[in-house]
This record gives sequence, C-alpha cells and structure tokens, in this order.
Amino acid sequence: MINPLVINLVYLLLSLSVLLSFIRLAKGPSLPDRVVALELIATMVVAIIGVHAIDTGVASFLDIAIVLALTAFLAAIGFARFLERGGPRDD
Amino acid sequence: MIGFFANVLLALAWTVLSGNLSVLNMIFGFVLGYGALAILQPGAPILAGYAQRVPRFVIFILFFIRELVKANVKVAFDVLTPPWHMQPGVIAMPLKAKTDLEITMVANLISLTPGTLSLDVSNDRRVLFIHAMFLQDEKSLRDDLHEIERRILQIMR
Amino acid sequence: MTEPDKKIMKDNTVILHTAALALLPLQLLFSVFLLLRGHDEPGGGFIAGLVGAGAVVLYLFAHGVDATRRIIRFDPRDLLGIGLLLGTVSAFPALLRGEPFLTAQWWIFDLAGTEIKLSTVLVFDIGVYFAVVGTILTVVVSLTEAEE
Amino acid sequence: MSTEVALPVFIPLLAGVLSLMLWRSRKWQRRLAILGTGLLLASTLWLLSSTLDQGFVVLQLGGWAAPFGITLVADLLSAVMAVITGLIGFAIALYSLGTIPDRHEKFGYYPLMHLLLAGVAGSFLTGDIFNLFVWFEVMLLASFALLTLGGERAQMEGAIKYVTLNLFSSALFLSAIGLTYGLTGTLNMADLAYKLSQVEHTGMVNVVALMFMISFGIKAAAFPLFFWLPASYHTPQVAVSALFAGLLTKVGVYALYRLFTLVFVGDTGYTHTILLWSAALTMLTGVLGAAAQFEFRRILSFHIVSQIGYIMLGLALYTPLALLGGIFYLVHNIIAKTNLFLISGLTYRLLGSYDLKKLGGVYRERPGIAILFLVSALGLAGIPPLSGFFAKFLVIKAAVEVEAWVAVVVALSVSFMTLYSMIKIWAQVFWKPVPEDVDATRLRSKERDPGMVWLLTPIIGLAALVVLFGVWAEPLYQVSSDAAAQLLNPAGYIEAVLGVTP
Amino acid sequence: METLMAYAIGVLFGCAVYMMLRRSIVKLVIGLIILSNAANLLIFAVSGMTRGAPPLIPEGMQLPEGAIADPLPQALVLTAIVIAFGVLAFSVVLIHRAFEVVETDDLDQMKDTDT
Amino acid sequence: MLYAVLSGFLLAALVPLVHRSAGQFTGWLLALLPAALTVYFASFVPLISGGEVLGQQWTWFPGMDIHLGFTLDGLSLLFALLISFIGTFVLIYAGGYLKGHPDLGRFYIVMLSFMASMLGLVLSDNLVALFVFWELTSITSYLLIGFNHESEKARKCALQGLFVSVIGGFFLLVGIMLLGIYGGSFSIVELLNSSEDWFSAAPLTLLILCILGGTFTKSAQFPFHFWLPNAMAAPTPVSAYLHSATMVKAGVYLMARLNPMFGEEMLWTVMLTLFGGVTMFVGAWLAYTHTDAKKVLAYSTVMALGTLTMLIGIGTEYAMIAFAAFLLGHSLYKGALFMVAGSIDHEAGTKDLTKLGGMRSLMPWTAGAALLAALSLAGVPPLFGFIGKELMLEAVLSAGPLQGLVVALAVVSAMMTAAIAAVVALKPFYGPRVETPKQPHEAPLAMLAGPVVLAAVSLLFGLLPGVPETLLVTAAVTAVAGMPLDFYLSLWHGFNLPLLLSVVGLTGGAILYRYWDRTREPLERLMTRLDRFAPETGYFRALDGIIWLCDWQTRILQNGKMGNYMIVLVMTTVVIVGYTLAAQHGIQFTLDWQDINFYELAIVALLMVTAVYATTTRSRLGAVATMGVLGFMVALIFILFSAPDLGITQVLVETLTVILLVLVLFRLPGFARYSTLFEILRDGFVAVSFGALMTVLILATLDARMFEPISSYFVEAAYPEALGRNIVNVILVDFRSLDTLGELFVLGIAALGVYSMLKLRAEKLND
Amino acid sequence: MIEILVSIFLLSGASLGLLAAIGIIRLPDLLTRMHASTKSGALGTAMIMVGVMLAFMEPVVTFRAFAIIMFIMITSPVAAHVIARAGYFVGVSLWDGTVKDMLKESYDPESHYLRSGFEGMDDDGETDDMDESEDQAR
Ligand code: NA
Ligand code: NA
Repeated sequence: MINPLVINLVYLLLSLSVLLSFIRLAKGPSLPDRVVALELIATMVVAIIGVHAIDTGVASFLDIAIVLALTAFLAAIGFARFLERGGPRDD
Repeated sequence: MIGFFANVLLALAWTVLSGNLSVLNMIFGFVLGYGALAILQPGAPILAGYAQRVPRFVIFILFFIRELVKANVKVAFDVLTPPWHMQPGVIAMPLKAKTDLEITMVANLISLTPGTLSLDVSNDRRVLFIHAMFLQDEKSLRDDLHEIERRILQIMR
Repeated sequence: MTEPDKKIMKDNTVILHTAALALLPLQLLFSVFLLLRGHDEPGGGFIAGLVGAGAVVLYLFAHGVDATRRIIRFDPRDLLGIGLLLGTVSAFPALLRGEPFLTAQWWIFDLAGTEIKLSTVLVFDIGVYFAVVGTILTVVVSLTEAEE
Repeated sequence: MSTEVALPVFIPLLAGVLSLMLWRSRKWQRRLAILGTGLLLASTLWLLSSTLDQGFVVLQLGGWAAPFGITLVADLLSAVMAVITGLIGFAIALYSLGTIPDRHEKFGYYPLMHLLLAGVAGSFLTGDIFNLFVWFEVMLLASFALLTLGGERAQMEGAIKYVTLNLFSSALFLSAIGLTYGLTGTLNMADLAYKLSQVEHTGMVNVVALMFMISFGIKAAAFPLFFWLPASYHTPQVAVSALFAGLLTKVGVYALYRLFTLVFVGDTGYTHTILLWSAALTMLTGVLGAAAQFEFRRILSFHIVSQIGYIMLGLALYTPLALLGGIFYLVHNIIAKTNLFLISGLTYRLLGSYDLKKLGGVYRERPGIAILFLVSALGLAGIPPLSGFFAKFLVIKAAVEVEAWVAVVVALSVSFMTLYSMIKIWAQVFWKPVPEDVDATRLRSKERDPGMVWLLTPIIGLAALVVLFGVWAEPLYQVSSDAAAQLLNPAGYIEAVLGVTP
Repeated sequence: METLMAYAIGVLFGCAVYMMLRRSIVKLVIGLIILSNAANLLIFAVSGMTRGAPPLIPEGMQLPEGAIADPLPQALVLTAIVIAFGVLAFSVVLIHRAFEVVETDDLDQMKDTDT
Repeated sequence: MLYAVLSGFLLAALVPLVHRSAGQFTGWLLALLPAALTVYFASFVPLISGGEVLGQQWTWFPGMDIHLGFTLDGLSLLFALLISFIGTFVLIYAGGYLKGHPDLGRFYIVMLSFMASMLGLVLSDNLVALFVFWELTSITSYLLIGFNHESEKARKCALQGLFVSVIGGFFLLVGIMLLGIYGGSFSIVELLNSSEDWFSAAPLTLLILCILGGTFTKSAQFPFHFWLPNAMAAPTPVSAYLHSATMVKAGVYLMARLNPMFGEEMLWTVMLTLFGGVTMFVGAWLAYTHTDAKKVLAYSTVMALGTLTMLIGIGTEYAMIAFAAFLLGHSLYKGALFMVAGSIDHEAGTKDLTKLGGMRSLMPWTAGAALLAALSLAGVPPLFGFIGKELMLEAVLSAGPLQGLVVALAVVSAMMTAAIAAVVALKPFYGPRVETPKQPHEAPLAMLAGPVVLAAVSLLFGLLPGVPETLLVTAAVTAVAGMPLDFYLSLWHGFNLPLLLSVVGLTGGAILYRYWDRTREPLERLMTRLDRFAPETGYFRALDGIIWLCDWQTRILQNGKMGNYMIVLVMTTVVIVGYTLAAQHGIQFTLDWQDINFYELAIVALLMVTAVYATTTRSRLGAVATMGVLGFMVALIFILFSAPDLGITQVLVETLTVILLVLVLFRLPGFARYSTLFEILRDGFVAVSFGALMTVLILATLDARMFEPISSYFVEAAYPEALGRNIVNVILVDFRSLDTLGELFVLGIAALGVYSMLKLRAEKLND
Repeated sequence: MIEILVSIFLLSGASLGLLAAIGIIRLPDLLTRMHASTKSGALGTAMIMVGVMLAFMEPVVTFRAFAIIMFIMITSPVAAHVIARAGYFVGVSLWDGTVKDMLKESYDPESHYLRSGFEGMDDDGETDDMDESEDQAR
C-alpha cells in the first residue's frame, strides 16, 4: 500500500497543475494558448486517473485514461483546423 | 513489424501455457520468443533484420529517455528561475528521412524532447522547421537532432 | 471573417496525415475491444462508438471529406440505419420464445476451451455502436461538407 | 403476453428505421408511411380492445419484474391516447403524401414522422418516469427536426425558441426525476405511487410534484409557459403543424394527467389548485392571443394553448365528471384541431397563403371544403351537436358542480372567443370574396387535382369523427368515464403493474 | 461531498440560465451545455456519492465485494449525457443555420414569428 | 316526432339532388315537407286540445342523461304548427324571390335545417337536447343572415346576431346545468313534476338570471334588441321573416315553457314584466322612427316579443290567454307583412317607405294581403290581431305592482303600432304614386301565396275566434299556465276599460300616422343623438375593447423576445417551487463539509470557476475551450465517485462537443454584448435565484430520503441473471434497454435533423 | 520496496506535471509554453503510469498503462505540432527574445509555399555540408 501522504501530495500537485493550466486557458491571450492549456489539462486528468486507480485499487479506471489519451487531442486538432481555415485567433 | 507481432504471439502463448499470468512471466516469454525468432531468422526472409532491430529499439528507448530527462531538467531550470536563460528561435533541419512515416516519427520524437518542437515540413519534404528553446549552442543541438534521426531511421529501415 | 475558399495559410502536412493514418486502425481496434467487453468492464456500444467515430473524425480533419468517404465506404446514414435497425430488431427474438420484447436471448457455447457468449444483448450493443458512429459521422461530415 | 402494448412503440420505431434506410427511394418511403401508420393504428385498436377487456395491459420489458425493469402499461387513458396517436398518424401520413415537397421527403421527412409517433406512443404507454423522459426527448428531437425541415427564416426563428424553452423544460424534468429518485429510490410510476401512498405527506413531495408540473406545463404549453408554441407552430409544413397541434402538447397534458392522478395525489388541495389557476389563465391568454391574429395557422396555434387549458381544467377539478370531461375533451380536441390545420393546408394549396387578408371565396367555389371547415371549426368551438359541445358541456358541468365559478366564466368566455376566431376565419377565408390581388386560378380551376385526394381523405375522415363523437357520443363517453374511474382509483393501476394491493 | 456538489450544481444552473438569457445566440449554446451538465450532476449527486467502488463485479464472482456505488443513477446519467449530446448537436447546427438565414446573432431580432 | 325533426335535416342533405332535378320548382317541391308536417301535427290537434300530452323518448346519450325526448302539448303543438305551416309558404316564396340566384340551393339547405332545428327546439323535452337545437338555430340563422356573404355588411350583421345569441346561449347552458344538477334531471316534464322541493337548495337567483340571459338575448329583449333589426339587413326578407316569426320566439317559447316552474318567483315575474314592457315600448318607438320597411317590421317584432315576455311575466289568467292569442296573431300578420315587404322590395327596387306610394293598382293582391295584415297588426276588428291586443290590454290592467308603468307603456306602444301598421301597409299602396327604381308588377304566384293565405287566416280567425281557441289556444294556455284555464275568445267583450284603451290606441295611431312625416324626423334626430348610450354602441365598444385587450396582451406576453420568455419560465419555477419548499418543507438541511478531500474541493471549485468564466468571458472560443475543461471536471467527479463508464462517456462527449462547436462557430460571430446594465443585473438576479433554488432543493432532498433505492436488485441480478459484470452496462443494455433504444433514436434523429438542415438548404442554393 | 519506487515515480510525475503548468503560466509566448506543457506533461503522465504498472503488477494493468503511455507519446506531439504550426502561421506573436526565425524567410505568404532551400537539387545532395552553407546564407 502506498503511503496516503504520497498519494495526497500527488493529488495536490496534479490539481494544482490543473488550476494553473486553467489560468492560462482563461488568460489566453490567443486561441492556441488556450488550446495548449486544454491539452495540458487533459493530460493532467489522465495522470489524476492513474493516481486514483492506485488510490482505490480499481484498475478499471485506467480505461478512462486510455480513452482520454487516445481521443482528447482531437479537440486540439479541431481548434487548429479552425485556425487554419481562417478563424480568428484572438477570439 | 511481422517479427514483432510474432514475438508477441509467442510471449502470449508462453504465458497461457505456463499458466502464470504475471508481468514477469510475460516478459520472460517475450525474451524466450525473441531468442526463438533470432534463431529462426536466417531461414525466414520475412523476419529479416528483426533480431537486430529489437536491441536497437531498446537502446533507442534508453537513449531517448536520457534525452528526455536531460532536456526536461534544462527546461525546468529555466521555467523555475526568474530570469530567462533561453534563446528561442526557429531553425531548419534538413531531413534524411524520406517516407511519410519516417518523417512523422522523426518530427514527433523531436517534438517530444523538451526544448525542440517540430513546426512544419517544407513543401518538398526535405527540411523540417523546428522551434528550439536553447539556441545558445546550435551546433550541438543540431548534432543531437541528427543523432535522434539517425537512430530512428536505423530502427525503421 | 475571411472567405472560406481562400486559403489563409499553408495546408496541413505530412505529419498529421501520417499520424491520422496510423491512429485510425489503432483507434478502431480499440473501439471494437471496448465494444466487446463492455458488458463486463467499462465500455460498451456507446463508448466504443464514440471512440470509433473519433478515429474517423481525426482522419476527416487530416485528409478531408472525400478521402474519408472513400475509406468508410458506407454512407454515414446507412451506418446509422444499420445501427438503429440492429438495436430495434434485437427486441424481437424474444417473441419467438413467447417472452416479452427485449428479453435477452443467450447462446453460450464452448469454442476450444473459451466460452463464447453470443446474445441479443450483444446485437443490441453492436447496434448502439453503429448508430453512434453513424450519428457522429453524419453530423461531422455534413458540417464539413457545408463548410466546403 | 401483452405484446399489443409494445407494438404501438415498436411499429413506428421499425417503420422509422426502415424509412431511414430507404432514404434513396422516395417511393418506398411513401409506401412505408402508409403501411407503418396503418399498422400502428391497427395495433392501437388491438390495444384498446384488450384494455377494454382487461382494464390494464401490462408488459414487463425484458422479462424483468416491475419496478426493476421498464414496464409498458396501458390503462384506458393510455389506450385511448394511443388510438388517437394511430389515427392522427395515419391521417397525417395520407395528408403528407399529397403535400410534402419532394425535397423534404428526400431529407428525412418520413423517418422523422414515424419516430415522432414512436415518441408519442412511447410517452403514452410507458410506466416508468425516466423512460417517459426518454420518449419525450425522442418526440422532442423529432419535432425539432421536423420543425426546421425546409430551413426557412421563420422556421429558424421559431425553432430557436421552441428548442430552447423545451430544453429548459427537459432539464427541469430530468432534475425532478433525479430528486424523485433521491427521495424514493425508484422510477416505476406505480411503485412511486405505492411508496408515496405509504408515507406521511411531506413538503418535499409537493416540491418535486411542482417541478414535474412546471416541466410538463412547458411541454403542454400552459400559462405562463406557453410562449414557444405560438412562436413556432405555424412555421413548418402544414402536415407537421397538424401533427404537432394534434399530439405534441397533448403528451404534456397526458403526463400531467398521469402523474397527478397516480403519483402526486397526496395533497390535491394544493397541487390541483395551482393547476386550476394555470388552467384558467391558459384558457384565457391563449384565446385572447388568438383573437389578435390574422393568420390561419397562428390563430389555430394560439387556440391550442387555450384548449390545453380546458383539458387541464378537467384534471384540476379532479372529480369523476371533470376527469371524464377532460379526457373526452382531449380526444375531441386532437381530432378537431388536427383537422383544422389540415384544412388550412387545403386552402393554402388553393390560394397560396395562410394570411386571412389574402384568402377568400372558398365558400363560393368549393362549398364542400367550406362544410368540412365549418364542421371542424364549430366542433372546436363547442357548437352542438358536434364533439366539442359535449366535451365542453362535461367540463363546464363539472366546474358548475363544484361551484368553481371563475373557471365556469373563463371557460365560457373562452368558448365564445373560440367561436369568434373560427367565425373570423370563416368570414375571411370562406365568405369573403377573393381579394382582387390574389391569384385564384387554382381555386377556380375545374380541373381535377390528382393530389387532392390525399388531402381530402383524412380531412373528411376526421370531420366525420367530429360529427360522430357529437351525435353518437355515448361510446366515447363510456370509455372516458371508465378511464376517469381508473384514474381516480390508482390502486388498480398499482396492482396491475406491481402485483401488490396498496 | 453532496453538500459541496449541491453548491456547485447551483452555480452551474445559475450560469446556464444566465447564458440562456443572453441575446447572443452563441452564448445560448454555452448555456445549454452547462445546463445539461448541471442536470446530470444533480442526478448523480442527489442519489448519493460513493468513493472508489465502481459497480463492477470482479471476475470469478457473482456479486461485488462490499458496498458499491448505486449503478442505476449512473445508467440514467449516461443515457442523459447521450441524449444531451444529441440535442446539443442539433441545437448547435440550428443556431448556425439560424444565423445564416436570419443574418444576425441577436435573439431579440428574431421575433418575426411572434406577433 | 324524432323522424319529423330529422326529416328536415335529411331533406336539407338531399337538396342538391332535388335542386338539380326539379329546377325552378324546387321550392314547391320542398314545401311539400313542411306541408306534410303541418298535416302531421294537425292530426294531433284533437288529441292535444282534449288535454292530452304526448311524450316520446329515444336514447341518445344515456351516460349524461341526455335523451332525444319529445313532448307534444298545447304550447309545442302551437309552435310546431306555426313553424311548419309558415315554413311551407316561406319555401314557396323563396323559390320566387330568389329565382335564378346562384346560391338558392344552399339557401334551401340552410332554411330546411333551420326549420328542423326549430321544430326540434319546441318539441324537445330534454333541456340539453333543447339547447342543442337552440344553438343549431343560432348557427343556421347566422348562415341565413349572412346569406349575401360577399357583402361585408351582411357578414357583420350575421356575426352580431350570432354573438348575441351565443353569449345568451352560454347563460342558458349554465342555467340548464344548474337545473340538471339541482333538479336532478334534464327532462322538462320531470322537472315540472318534481314540484319545488329542490328550490331551497338551488342558487335560484343565479339560475333564473342564467336562463333569462339566454331567453332575453334570443328573443331580442331590451337591451339586447339591437341585433334583430340588423339581422333584417340580410338580403332575403324570407330569412328575416324567419327571425321574426320563429327563431326569436324560441326565447319566448322557453320562458313560456318554464313559466309553470318559476311563475311564483318574484324575480321571474318582475324581470319578465319589466323588461318585456320596456322592450315593447322601445320596439314600437324605434319602429316608428325608421323608414326602411324591413327595419320597421323588425322593430315592431321587438315590440311584439316584449309584449309576449311581459305577458308571461304578468302571469295572470288573462295574461296567459293574451299570450297565446297574441303569439298566434303576430305570427300570422307578421309573416304576411314580411313577405309583402319583400315583394315590394323585389318589385319596386326599394324598401324605403318614404320613397314608396300608390302601388295598389299595380299590385292589387299584394296590396290586399298587406291591408289585412296591417289591420291585424294595428289591432283593428274584426281581425285576429284585435283579439290579441284586447286581451293584452286587459292583462296589463292587472299587472300587479308594475301596473301603472306597464299600462302606460302598453297604450303608447299600441298607438305607435297602429301608426306603424299604416305606414308599412297603407303608405306604399295608397296615396299618390311615387316613382320607384323599378316598375312594379304584381308579384308571381309563389310570392303571393304566403301573404294572401296568412292574411286570410288572420281574418278567418278573427271572424271565427272559436276555431283557434278550441283547436290551439286552450291547450297552449294550459301548458303555459301549468293548469287548465276556463275561457273563450271573442271579438266583443262589452264596453270595458280595455276597449277604451284600444280605441285610444287606434285614434292615437291615426294621428301619429297623419303626422308621421313631420314627427318622425325630429325623433330620428333625437335617437341619433342618443346613439352613444344605445346598447348597440355598447356592443361595439365591448368588441373593440376585447380586440384591444387581445392585441395588448399579445404584445406584452408574446413579445418575441426569447429572453423574456425564459425569464418567465425560470421565475415561475423559482417562485412556485421555492414557495412550496419554503412553506411546506422549510428551508432546512444539514450541511456536511467534513467529508471532502482537498483535491475534490479543487476539482469542484474549478468546475464552478469554469462555469462562471464561461459566462463572463468575452472570448467565445475561450468559452468553448472552457467547456472542455468543465467536461473534464465533471468526468473527474464521475470517476472519483465510482462511475467509470460515465467518466469515459463524459470525456468523449465533451471532446466531440468541443469539436462540434469549433466546426460550427467558424461561421458565427463572436460573443456580442447587447444587454444594458439593467438587463445584466436583472438576468443575474434570475440566474442566481434559480441556482440557489436548485442548491436548496438538492440539499433538502438529501435529508429527506424516504426509501432505499431499488438498485440492490440490479447488483444481485447482474451476473447471475443477466450475465454481465459491468452493472451499469447491464442496466443499459438489458434491464432498461428500452431507455437506451430510445436514446439511440434521439441520436439518430439529431443526425437526421442536422443532415437535413445543412443539406436541404445547400441543395436549394444550388438550384 | 516497490512502494517506494511507486512513490518516486508518482511524485516525480506529478512534479513534472506541475512544472508543465508553471511553464505554461510563466513562459512568454505560445511556442515556448508548448515546450513546457506538452513534453513535461506527457512525461509526467508517463511516469505516473509507470507507477501504476509497478503498483498493480498485473499483466492487464501493465498492458493498459503501457497503452496509455504509447497513446500519449503518439498523440501529444501530433497535437503539439498541429497547434504550434497553426498558431505560428496565423501570426501569434513570438517572444521578443527570439533569436532567429528561419521559417519566416522560407515562407511565401502569398502562395503559402514553404521552401526547403534544396529546390532543384537531387535527392542525394550532400546534406551535411548544406547545413553549414545554409546557416551562412541566412
Ligand atoms: Na448506452
Ligand atoms: Na451533458
């Protein structure tokens, strides 16, 4: 069993990263900046899920992480496509 | 690729037959399978080069992890300290990689290494434009990049 | 806002194209995996369908509508139709046994030591899968076509 | 085995799917439209006859006993509503063959029509509150799609309001289901009723009840929640308008009837009083709104609102006669209202407009159509001996019996204003000569219009029903009476579904 | 935890309603998304929240070990998510089309169909 | 009797057939039916006059105690005979008057239906059935008044008539319901026989007022008299006649019918006497001031209706007899006069009495009939009208507390009536010849038959009063009075007060006629000045008011602004649900802040932050990206609280939602700020209220849980019975698969909707 | 023993994640932020997944965790590349301290053609030398 202190510390670090990333998302200033932040948040969520799987001992949670890792970047692709087709970057 | 597939199948067969579903046993099965394929290789053209590729792949992974850690430390230092040490810029890197897959692999692995980010490929696919964070020593950076490309191509070709 | 037909920057390149091509089979395979084991572990037709559709959407973004239509071969509406039909039809076999609509029918047999479980539930889930893929593709393909 | 209670859901689902898969062939879609709705009508009649025999027809889907699985259950009210669904569906299918433009057929009109009917039938027959939500959504989304089919400006403007306000309603509905499950841990309506009948009345039950009431009130277009309806119902193809007018809001009313006779009956003094005020104001605002309109379908749309009030009044008064009258009114109103929309499409076909100012001369040129209109319109206004009269008579008599004078006065005023509107249409569209700047060649043409038979058949059929339910109202009265008796005695329903006697 | 969720859900509902009251149709979409999330979370929260015990039956067993989270609200929410997604897909395109046809994003300008 | 009533409707349905084959003889042919009915009803005369009451009952609507019950007693027999007898001549007359009119066929249809309805009305025993026929007469008369429907005036007049009688009908309906509820039956016979046990329990005042609301409007009692002359504006004197002689008498009929029930009630007698008397006077007065022949006759009808009502109200023996006699007399002469007026109009091209004169030699038969009818109207012996008037004057002298007023009104009315009679029937035919738009000829046979026969009957009955008395009047009086009365009709009652009053009336009438030209105009001017106090002005004001109210309400409520609609919806929810919660449950709940991990707090906090940020940001795509984050946070909550399937779904759906938004928003403009500060504050308030409500609701529900959830069953049955280990999935695809099936269809429909929205338009643009 | 290993992996992974977040907040322009976020984030997550593998020590879990690492390693550079180039081409401004931009010089904004500088040479051109010459040419 992993020391709960470690687990909690990891949770703390990861939730802190999510919060910080959201600040970038909110601040922008450009659309790509926000998208990068969103990407990072998605990655951090994957990490949180991993930790949660260890925390609870339920491996099934990893399936969510797999799906997230496999598909979350689609949003970024969508945003990039938006920019490529002439969508405003400062919106 | 076929070789790898065969190797995985062999590993699986080993785990099932041995009735022990642990990770270690699977790795053991993979190693056994690799040995079998390495022996088989001269007689089976379809496996050509597989025996060489696996150690190269393992070596590459280790190399890549080293690069990763090295670059991460560099970036981390700059991010965490108030003054900026970085000298970012976009450079052009001529490619030895030719096929789409090769170019993509090279570009992505370069992207994965902190401090470098693949921006785009020229229309004739011969130059990769890279955004780099630390252009203080461009020469060694280029050497590192070429080294990565070389090792990738070694595995893929 | 710029005219949609006027290019504003360099087209997407080899990297995304190749990545999409490489990811497509991976994602589709994974989606089928999610579909088949959904009854026992997280997954199921809906989740699998979303993953599968995501794969095609990625391909669509990288390669465009025409190329996507070529690889999926079916019209998205046909996929949708097949899905809904499978879902609906799976309600009926129960009637043959004099059981209420939607009563699950199981056919379990042994195949070389592995237990194979076929059921109307699986048919239903496959229907879900196709319907979801069909839905998302219909929407996204129509939208991108409308854009072009 | 009570297969008949599931058929009205599965037949249109299957028809919808097949129609969708046949998107390449308009011809087959058209054949399927008739076949599917015809079978639907037949199955609902079967269901009605079973319900008349047995009182309740219950099917535990998937073989899972209530309250765990989803139960389909028909009492007389449900069965009657199902029959009406089949009837209206069949009529609309016939009418659609003659009116729906090729392009709409090509882009999914028929599948949407079938699926809308499936949603409506599902809502009427389900015995599970969450399943009801699902069917509401099926119906709602089909209606969204039908409403926007064609993509005209007015359709888009109307649809945005329709969609937004209905989605708010759905969110409330969903939240109310969540709260209900939190409170009671069950979703089966009979089980809910059973459980709530066991506990002392608490305020939270009323709170949840009111959330349901507001949500259904929005769907039913009750005061003050009806705005989406007049903003949108006149914008799509007339067959679609007619289908909506006949069935959609009635599903909301049905849901009110179901929940507020079966589940939330612990404090009728509170809940039904609110319903009463809403009913009165619904009647009044709807009818006043209609009087301000000069467009055929807009007038009719506002009247939907006011007549919803009538039907709600039946529930609000909550006496045997009132419920009976409400159900009678419901049936009558669906038939008459649908037919009026269909007729508006007929005059549109002849003169190319829904604007009263641009219509006229139909009585002179086509007296037959005029009579069909007059029968339906006077039926709607409650002129004897048409169906609407007895409907009105029953509801108002129920109000007089309990001395709900406000309701009586409002109901009568509304009845008057309805007549006013119908007569306005009659005078403008039928009596008035054709306005000079209107092209009436089609109206005056003596040539046979081959498509006309698709329009006239359902109109004549429905008009005949308006007359029939007036001059021979006894069968409908008996059925409504039995249905009302079932509603007032929820124990029967609970026992039929759960097999326990509360 | 449910207490905290109640507050969060209230905030979501409030934000959703606020966005649905804006005149810009684009904001409407955001409102609808938040609204459906709020309703889903409500179902999830109000029927009780359990940590780390997903409703899965381990291989080789007939029943789960120990108490597990209530699976029924999860199934309901899942259905609701999917329905909300369908509805949203439709609404988004509707708004897109409405803007093209009416040529404004101001909802207050879209009142031809009322009186 | 059912068949007698139905035969009218049946024949109406057959008219197109008859009309096609019989051509211009249709009228004669169709008249065979009322003629046959006259004979049919006449065959009952011996029986009824012998004091019998015939009853027949057909089951119609047993559940509601509504039957097709028919009663034939003296009163209904009298009406039935009048309807069918006069109807015979009307149909014949119409064939001549409307010869060649394109809508003649339709006219016959409506006319026959009207007649049948009228018969049904007077024969029905069941009050609801009576009401059914009552409303049918309203509708058919609407169609008759608006016969010339391409004229706007005709449409308006028809509308007025309909509205007044329908509103009255509502009152009657409520009255009937009250009778049914408190009296326990809708059958008039049963109600009359059940004595007055139930009176004490019933809201009698309301009941009487409701019934009178119906009868007064239908019978054009003051102040509802205005619609009747307008109905005369209808083009055919025939239909106008019908309104004079029959439909308007439906109200009188009903009052007479119910008189035995309410005759003892003060309210009933006073209302009837007072309103009847005033109506009588107003009718006579207005008739005197008008010049249009049909209007004059119409107002004189108002006068007659007032008289009849008043007589019922007075309720004495004499009044009852007077009622029956006056009714019979009036129907005969008024019928004749209307047809004469129609003939004049038809032949001379005008019905303005100031522009008519000296046509006696050109239309001798018409003139003769007119003279006889007018004398009857004026109440000159030996015509039957005289008997009616004598009896009326005799009755008013015993009118109880209102005697003075009533007598005065009666005498003045009698004078004016005499003058009117002269103006209508003498002036066009006698005196100097006045040039008319058309050169008049004698009317054709079809148009002569009616006036001549009716006028002749008036004379005949006057000369032989015993005939109508024994055949018709006695039984009718018995029915109205509720008991047999002993009396006989005669021209000569000796020198008494009524005779004196009669002479005064006739003399006064002669004087008024003499100075008609000079007195009429000032009176008319006076009336014009009084117009704004006239009830008709009130009617128009009310109508305008309603329309204004409608417009106003619609502008306010249905204002097209969706924001306002939403606010109403949301605030309705907040107020009603919030009030209920506060009042019935109380704002009470336990807050549990202990049970929260800090990272959960962070996630939930970020969830709230994302929502708030998305609502406040100016960046549209920022909001979209934020929706992604919001979705992830929701997914995390699902995951942390044991819902992996939900987590996956949420993540996937959120990603696809973002993609969808990005695809769509490409063409849409950025976030616009349209709102003023006030609107922002207002909306903010609404939003906060709603959010607060939902929070409180959740908290309250968490405390109020009553039962354990049913889901333990799913847990237990998932693997053993449904063979699945993911219980959520088992619920979705097995236990509750119908939900999932429906949900699938939601998706499919959404796709179809999107597809058609995008593609149909694209295809349109391509064309 | 294994617990300590797991803890180390978890903590370093989480720290990398935090590093990425701080980087994304602190760094001055889009491209430099991406250096921090994509790689550190991906690596951090990968390390946590290694921790997961070690913590469970079950083949199925190992396989899943490995799949997650693989997928992240495939998708995150692709996403980074796509966003970076999109941001670059639509003109997101670069940090003032940027020392060189060879792409800008090779790009023709009219035709959207990106030159390599090897146009007209055959495939076997001496690339190593070209490196030097190109650097000097610019
Ligand atoms: Na599902
Ligand atoms: Na959602």
